[in-house]
Amino acid sequence: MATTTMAKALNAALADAMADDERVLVFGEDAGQLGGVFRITDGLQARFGDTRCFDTPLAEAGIVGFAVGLAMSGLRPVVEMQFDAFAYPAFEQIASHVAKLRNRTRGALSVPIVIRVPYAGGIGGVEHHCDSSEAYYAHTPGLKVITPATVGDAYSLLREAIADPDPVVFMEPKKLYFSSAEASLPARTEPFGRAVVRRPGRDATLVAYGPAVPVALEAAEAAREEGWDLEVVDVRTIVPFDDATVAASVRRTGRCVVVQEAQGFAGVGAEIAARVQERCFHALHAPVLRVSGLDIPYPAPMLEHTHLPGVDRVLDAVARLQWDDQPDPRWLAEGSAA
Amino acid sequence: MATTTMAKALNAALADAMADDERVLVFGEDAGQLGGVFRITDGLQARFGDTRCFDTPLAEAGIVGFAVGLAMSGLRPVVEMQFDAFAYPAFEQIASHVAKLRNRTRGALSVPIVIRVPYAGGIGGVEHHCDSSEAYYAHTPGLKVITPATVGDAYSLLREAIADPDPVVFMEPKKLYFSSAEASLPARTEPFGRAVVRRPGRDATLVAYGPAVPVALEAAEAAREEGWDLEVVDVRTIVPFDDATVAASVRRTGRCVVVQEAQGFAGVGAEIAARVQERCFHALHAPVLRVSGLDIPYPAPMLEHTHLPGVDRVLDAVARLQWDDQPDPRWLAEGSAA
Amino acid sequence: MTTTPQAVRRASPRTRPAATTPDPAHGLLPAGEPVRLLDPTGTPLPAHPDYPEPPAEALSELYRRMVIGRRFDIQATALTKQGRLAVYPSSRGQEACQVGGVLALRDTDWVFPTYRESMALVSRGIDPVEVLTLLRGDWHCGYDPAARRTAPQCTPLATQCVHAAGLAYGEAHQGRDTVALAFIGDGATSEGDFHEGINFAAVFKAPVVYFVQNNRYAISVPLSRQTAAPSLAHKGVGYGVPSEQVDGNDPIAVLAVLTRAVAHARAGNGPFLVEAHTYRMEPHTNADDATRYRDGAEVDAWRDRDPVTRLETYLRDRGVLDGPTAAAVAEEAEAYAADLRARMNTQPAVDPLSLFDHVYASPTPQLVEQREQVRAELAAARDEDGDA
Amino acid sequence: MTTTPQAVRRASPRTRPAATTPDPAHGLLPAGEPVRLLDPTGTPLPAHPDYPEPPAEALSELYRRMVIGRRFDIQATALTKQGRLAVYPSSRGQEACQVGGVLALRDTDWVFPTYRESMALVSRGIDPVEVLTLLRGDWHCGYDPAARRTAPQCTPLATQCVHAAGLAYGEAHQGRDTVALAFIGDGATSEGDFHEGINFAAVFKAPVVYFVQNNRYAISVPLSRQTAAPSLAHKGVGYGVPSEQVDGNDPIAVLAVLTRAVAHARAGNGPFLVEAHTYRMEPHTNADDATRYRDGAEVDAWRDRDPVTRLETYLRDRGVLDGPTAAAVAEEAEAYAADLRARMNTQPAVDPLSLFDHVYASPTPQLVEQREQVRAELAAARDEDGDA
Ligand SMILES: Cc1ncc(C[n+]2csc(CCOP(=O)(O)OP(=O)(O)O)c2C)c(N)n1
Ligand SMILES: Cc1ncc(C[n+]2csc(CCOP(=O)(O)OP(=O)(O)O)c2C)c(N)n1
Ligand SMILES: [Mg+2]
Ligand SMILES: [Mg+2]
Repeated sequence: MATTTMAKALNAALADAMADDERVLVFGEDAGQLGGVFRITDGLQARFGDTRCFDTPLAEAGIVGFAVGLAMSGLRPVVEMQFDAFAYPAFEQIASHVAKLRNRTRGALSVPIVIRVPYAGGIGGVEHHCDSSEAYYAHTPGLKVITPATVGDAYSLLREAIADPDPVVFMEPKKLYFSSAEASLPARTEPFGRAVVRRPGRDATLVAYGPAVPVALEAAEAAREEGWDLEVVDVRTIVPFDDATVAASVRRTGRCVVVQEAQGFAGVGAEIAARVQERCFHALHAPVLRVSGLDIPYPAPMLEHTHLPGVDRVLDAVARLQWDDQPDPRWLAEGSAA
Repeated sequence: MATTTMAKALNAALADAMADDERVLVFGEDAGQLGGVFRITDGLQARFGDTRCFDTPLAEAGIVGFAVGLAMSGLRPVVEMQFDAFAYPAFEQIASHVAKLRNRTRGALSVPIVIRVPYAGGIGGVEHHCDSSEAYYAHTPGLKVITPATVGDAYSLLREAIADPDPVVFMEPKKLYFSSAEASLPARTEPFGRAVVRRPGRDATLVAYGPAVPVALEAAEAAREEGWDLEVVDVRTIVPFDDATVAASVRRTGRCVVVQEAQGFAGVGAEIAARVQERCFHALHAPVLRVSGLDIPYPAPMLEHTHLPGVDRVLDAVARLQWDDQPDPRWLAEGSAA
Repeated sequence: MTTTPQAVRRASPRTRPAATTPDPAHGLLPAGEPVRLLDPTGTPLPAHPDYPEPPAEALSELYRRMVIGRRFDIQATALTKQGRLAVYPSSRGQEACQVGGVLALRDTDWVFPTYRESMALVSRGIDPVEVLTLLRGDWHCGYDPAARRTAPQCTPLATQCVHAAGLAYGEAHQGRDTVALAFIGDGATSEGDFHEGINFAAVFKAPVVYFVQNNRYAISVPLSRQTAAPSLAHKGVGYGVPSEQVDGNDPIAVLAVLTRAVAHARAGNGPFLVEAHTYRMEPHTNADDATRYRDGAEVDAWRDRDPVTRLETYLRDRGVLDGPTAAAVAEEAEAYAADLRARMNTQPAVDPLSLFDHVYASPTPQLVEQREQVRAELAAARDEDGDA
Repeated sequence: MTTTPQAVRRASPRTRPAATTPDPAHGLLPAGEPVRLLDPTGTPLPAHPDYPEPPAEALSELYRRMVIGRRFDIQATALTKQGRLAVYPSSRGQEACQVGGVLALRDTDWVFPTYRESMALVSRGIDPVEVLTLLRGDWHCGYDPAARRTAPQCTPLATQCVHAAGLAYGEAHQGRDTVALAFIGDGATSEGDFHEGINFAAVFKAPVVYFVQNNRYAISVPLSRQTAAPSLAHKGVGYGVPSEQVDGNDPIAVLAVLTRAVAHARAGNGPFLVEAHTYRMEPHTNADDATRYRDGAEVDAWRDRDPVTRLETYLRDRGVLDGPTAAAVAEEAEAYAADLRARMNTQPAVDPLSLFDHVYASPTPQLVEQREQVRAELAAARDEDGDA
């Protein structure tokens, strides 16, 4: 097995999809000759020509809406948003058309579009370049929302996204683009809709996705010293969500911490926490806790490490999971407990 | 006390704010001479002139961005988005500027803008006219997100929103616009950041906001027949959220159902459920359950009653709160309980 | 890639270019006046140098469809008053545009309509009951867009402009000579998506005709609050797109201008922008009160330019239309309306469980769960009804 | 409100209007060629009928600030290589625009810059350390926008165009004669917000100058993928906004055209659109590899039109600039750079707890809770450091 990076795996997935299916078109700002600012589309224009991989005007609603039209003509567009916050101009096209066209037409039109969004921070990026925007899409029925955390998943999930009959918002954790791993491509990993236990453990479950997965794994490693054996579940596909795998893990361990990089309020982690306690209430020894980014606009590079949930913040949460079966005093702080 | 409607209360709040502070400008599509498609701005142009209440070109990013500029010049713009889904074109202006300007400039610039969004359904509206979009805003740090459910709150919260130093997304449940109630205006109700117990009860807490509040109240009334005494908490201000009031209620009752009209996945109700179980774990006899709209695009008028969470769906959830202290079998269905 | 700096390439260093430099906007600006082939009363104007009159058969067909279209519109308005439709945006007064627009196309072309285009869609041959599905409220889009090559009627303003660009480019990319016609209102040209859509079409030379029906209002917002431009057609040059204004109540001119615009696009020259000056005679929708923002005199002035009467007068004067033919068309229109009325008379049956069918190609586990919940609720409700 | 239908009012019924109808686009279209007062070598062209040369003192000041601006830019690039800045988008080659733009303004006017305008901001007198705060990464905007009447540098493309319209309208509404100058790049004109912003400004007659620096690339995307228009200035007419093209490497022409544009706006005539044809000599930012999309010959051709040399040659030829003055300016620029270097040499101290200060006017209970958590984390980390 060779060593490769997530960026290269994504590039290979695009190339292989284009080679296999001439209906696949790849485009966006700088996606053509430059190969994208992260080089994810590197070499595609040279190999497949500039009618299959090309630059567009700087207009994100335009890019997504153009993809809608292309899909209506029978093509399979894969578009690149340059950074998370720069997909916001396309929000109406995504929420009112991409997500709804199949539904509006009783299935007569489908919109097999992939919208690739490099997201989240940890790269020292300046403002507007590090937003975690997955919750906006996950809250929008009709979209599938996928986020790989490993090199193999990057390849496999992107291939699946392109082949999928539904629109997929494909969230790429940009801080993982250039971390390398052993992987042989083409890889086939678990399909859409399946979460994966990345590390088995008995004492508590860390549920994480995208950029938070390596943090959770590192925390699980560090937790050994404290005597905790933590299981780590990688969500992989936020929509559709894999309740079975997550609930099974939490029922086994009896404790759960959800880890996400995004600001916490009304995020995906809230959904996961709500689902887990709905489904595993009687198995839980403690409330489901959440570790997330702060509820602030993504900060400047010199302050991002304070914002980002790191190993310590995860371990702090694990420590609050009532190992001695004493309730955390803060749950009793206000009002009277029943 | 006279009988009035939420629409009239909102209109009065705008008029009074304009009379009190000449920096207040009101504008949007059809906001001028027509008085808005819901007549919320009725009469304002005639009374205050067309430089203080006016129509704009049809461009929502334009409307919100124009308001940003006006706020920079020292004015206090109140803008109307015609319907929920028609605010999506403004999403970038809202998420990247309105929400962040104070933060980006270390407080040197503030953006005291009110963005009024008539939202949610129940009015037989055709597609794109009934979205529940509050979660998008609630997930965006820097925005306050407010939603009145009573005539008095409509007046009082809107006045407070206009006076607030921060940007406020003011979500108006359009199905409540023309329901009337006794109210004497100008009303002053509880301030921003406070939830209110609309109906006291001992057995379980229904937490609801906006269009779901009347549903929760009706359900509480109907629950009496089943022998349940339900408390209803009206959230009122989604951001900032009133943990104290909600947690105190749930600690008293030991059971909680969150009711929202929006599609459920990663919505505000998920946040509330997650927060409540975090804070009240040891007081809970059952998991916090959620009742919401289905995870589908808002349906056509003839099907909306199936989508909308009604009294029956709320009562079904209440029934699942383990009154006999037997776990709901579905929580044990998959995997093994600890 | 250009290697010479444009600013340098363009001018010689020592002499100021004379005012006679070829105008780079040449061929892109619209004429200063809307194209018109008939005067407001239906009398023909002198032949237009650029726009020959369409053949007589086309004009007869235009007339026939306009009469049916108007009758349909009146019927739909009546159905709304009876509570059969949730809402109806009438296009009465805009018949020349609604019908002229689709008549300029082939069946293999695509139409991108707005909520206003119900008349255009029935004129394209789509079953009126299917057209009215959206407004009746039993589902969103009632026809099969792929089969009818007609996008769902678009409500989020101007968003269809971008779809049209993508569709047209996609068709060309696959070697088909499809043209896309995107309808849009005057107000919607202010939206960013109009700009992005026409620009994409121009940059990618996509065969799209953007057809602005400037009916002078966006609900209540008058044109003066929408633009300060000499005309909306003057936006074309800023995208390198040729454009034209036309009298939108002159059916012959509309058909002539659109025919040329479609030919331009089909020939591979990229998009074309047409602005038709017209007027909606009815309120924005039945829910609107137009007296709040426009006076009767204005409406009356436009009544005098009625496009149906105007075409009828002309065709009668030219001898293309005689009394019996006109009567036959009127009869056909009546029958059309009667059939529609009858078929709209029954409440459509909609299965609540179908809500879960088309969110994704196949429902997610979460939707399966929710479907079961709804199924149980419905069963419980039936039981209760049974008990009562 | 207009009560006569426009389409009818405009033409007489029986005669086809002659080709001599007054052109409605008159006064709105840009000249076919960019305005230029100096040839590429710095030799003056014959006097321009519309654009008189600015006074000599203004040109000396223009020169001085351009020299300092360039030196600043070189210094910032060097600081980036040393790791002192997270990223730096250079505007070398665009000095005429960066400096000419702000020189045309009064202190009471507002500037709406993009990420590219660091040079413009230092030219406006903002402390360079404050300007570089964003790019250094200790906070977002380092200067006080209200005090400096300069919006934070804007990254979301074209969004500032709308803010400028609002600000300018708001100032006028309050009786002040402020002009807003919005910088924007060629690529960003494709965004919907450019369209919406300039249209709002036009409809509300807001005193805004939209100043497009067309440097022919948007990162790697060439102008040909951005527009098919004869020029970006040709977009103005579609909004009813007068517009002009200018040679963006001719500092005198840039200042002359902008001076007139600002006067137009200040006089209450609404917005004005200027497109400057220029070139960025450096990559998009230090992170960019420009050799991937443009060749050396193209860059070299533009090097021959260096705006600083061009102005210097002209001023020396005219006797406005002599050797000692030029040396003094160079020295001032060196001192400016040295001071910047020294002050950027230390790592700024940023308090992590300040993260919670400016999310809202006062923190929400949730933020207070999170601040306590972070405070505890920091204390724990300090303890651990102490232990180690
Ligand atoms: C993005 C968006 N904003 C607002 C609306 C609400 N709306 C529906 S129709 C309309 C007026 C449109 O006017 P115009 O484009 O002139 O078309 P017309 O209705 O006159 O045919 C408005 C504001 C919408 N549908 N979409
Ligand atoms: C809405 C949005 N989309 C994409 C980007 C990413 N981006 C930053 S600069 C840039 C190129 C802009 O080109 P241009 O407008 O020509 O200005 P220039 O950089 O040449 O000065 C792009 C695509 C962004 N900042 N905002
Ligand atoms: Mg209109
Ligand atoms: Mg550029």
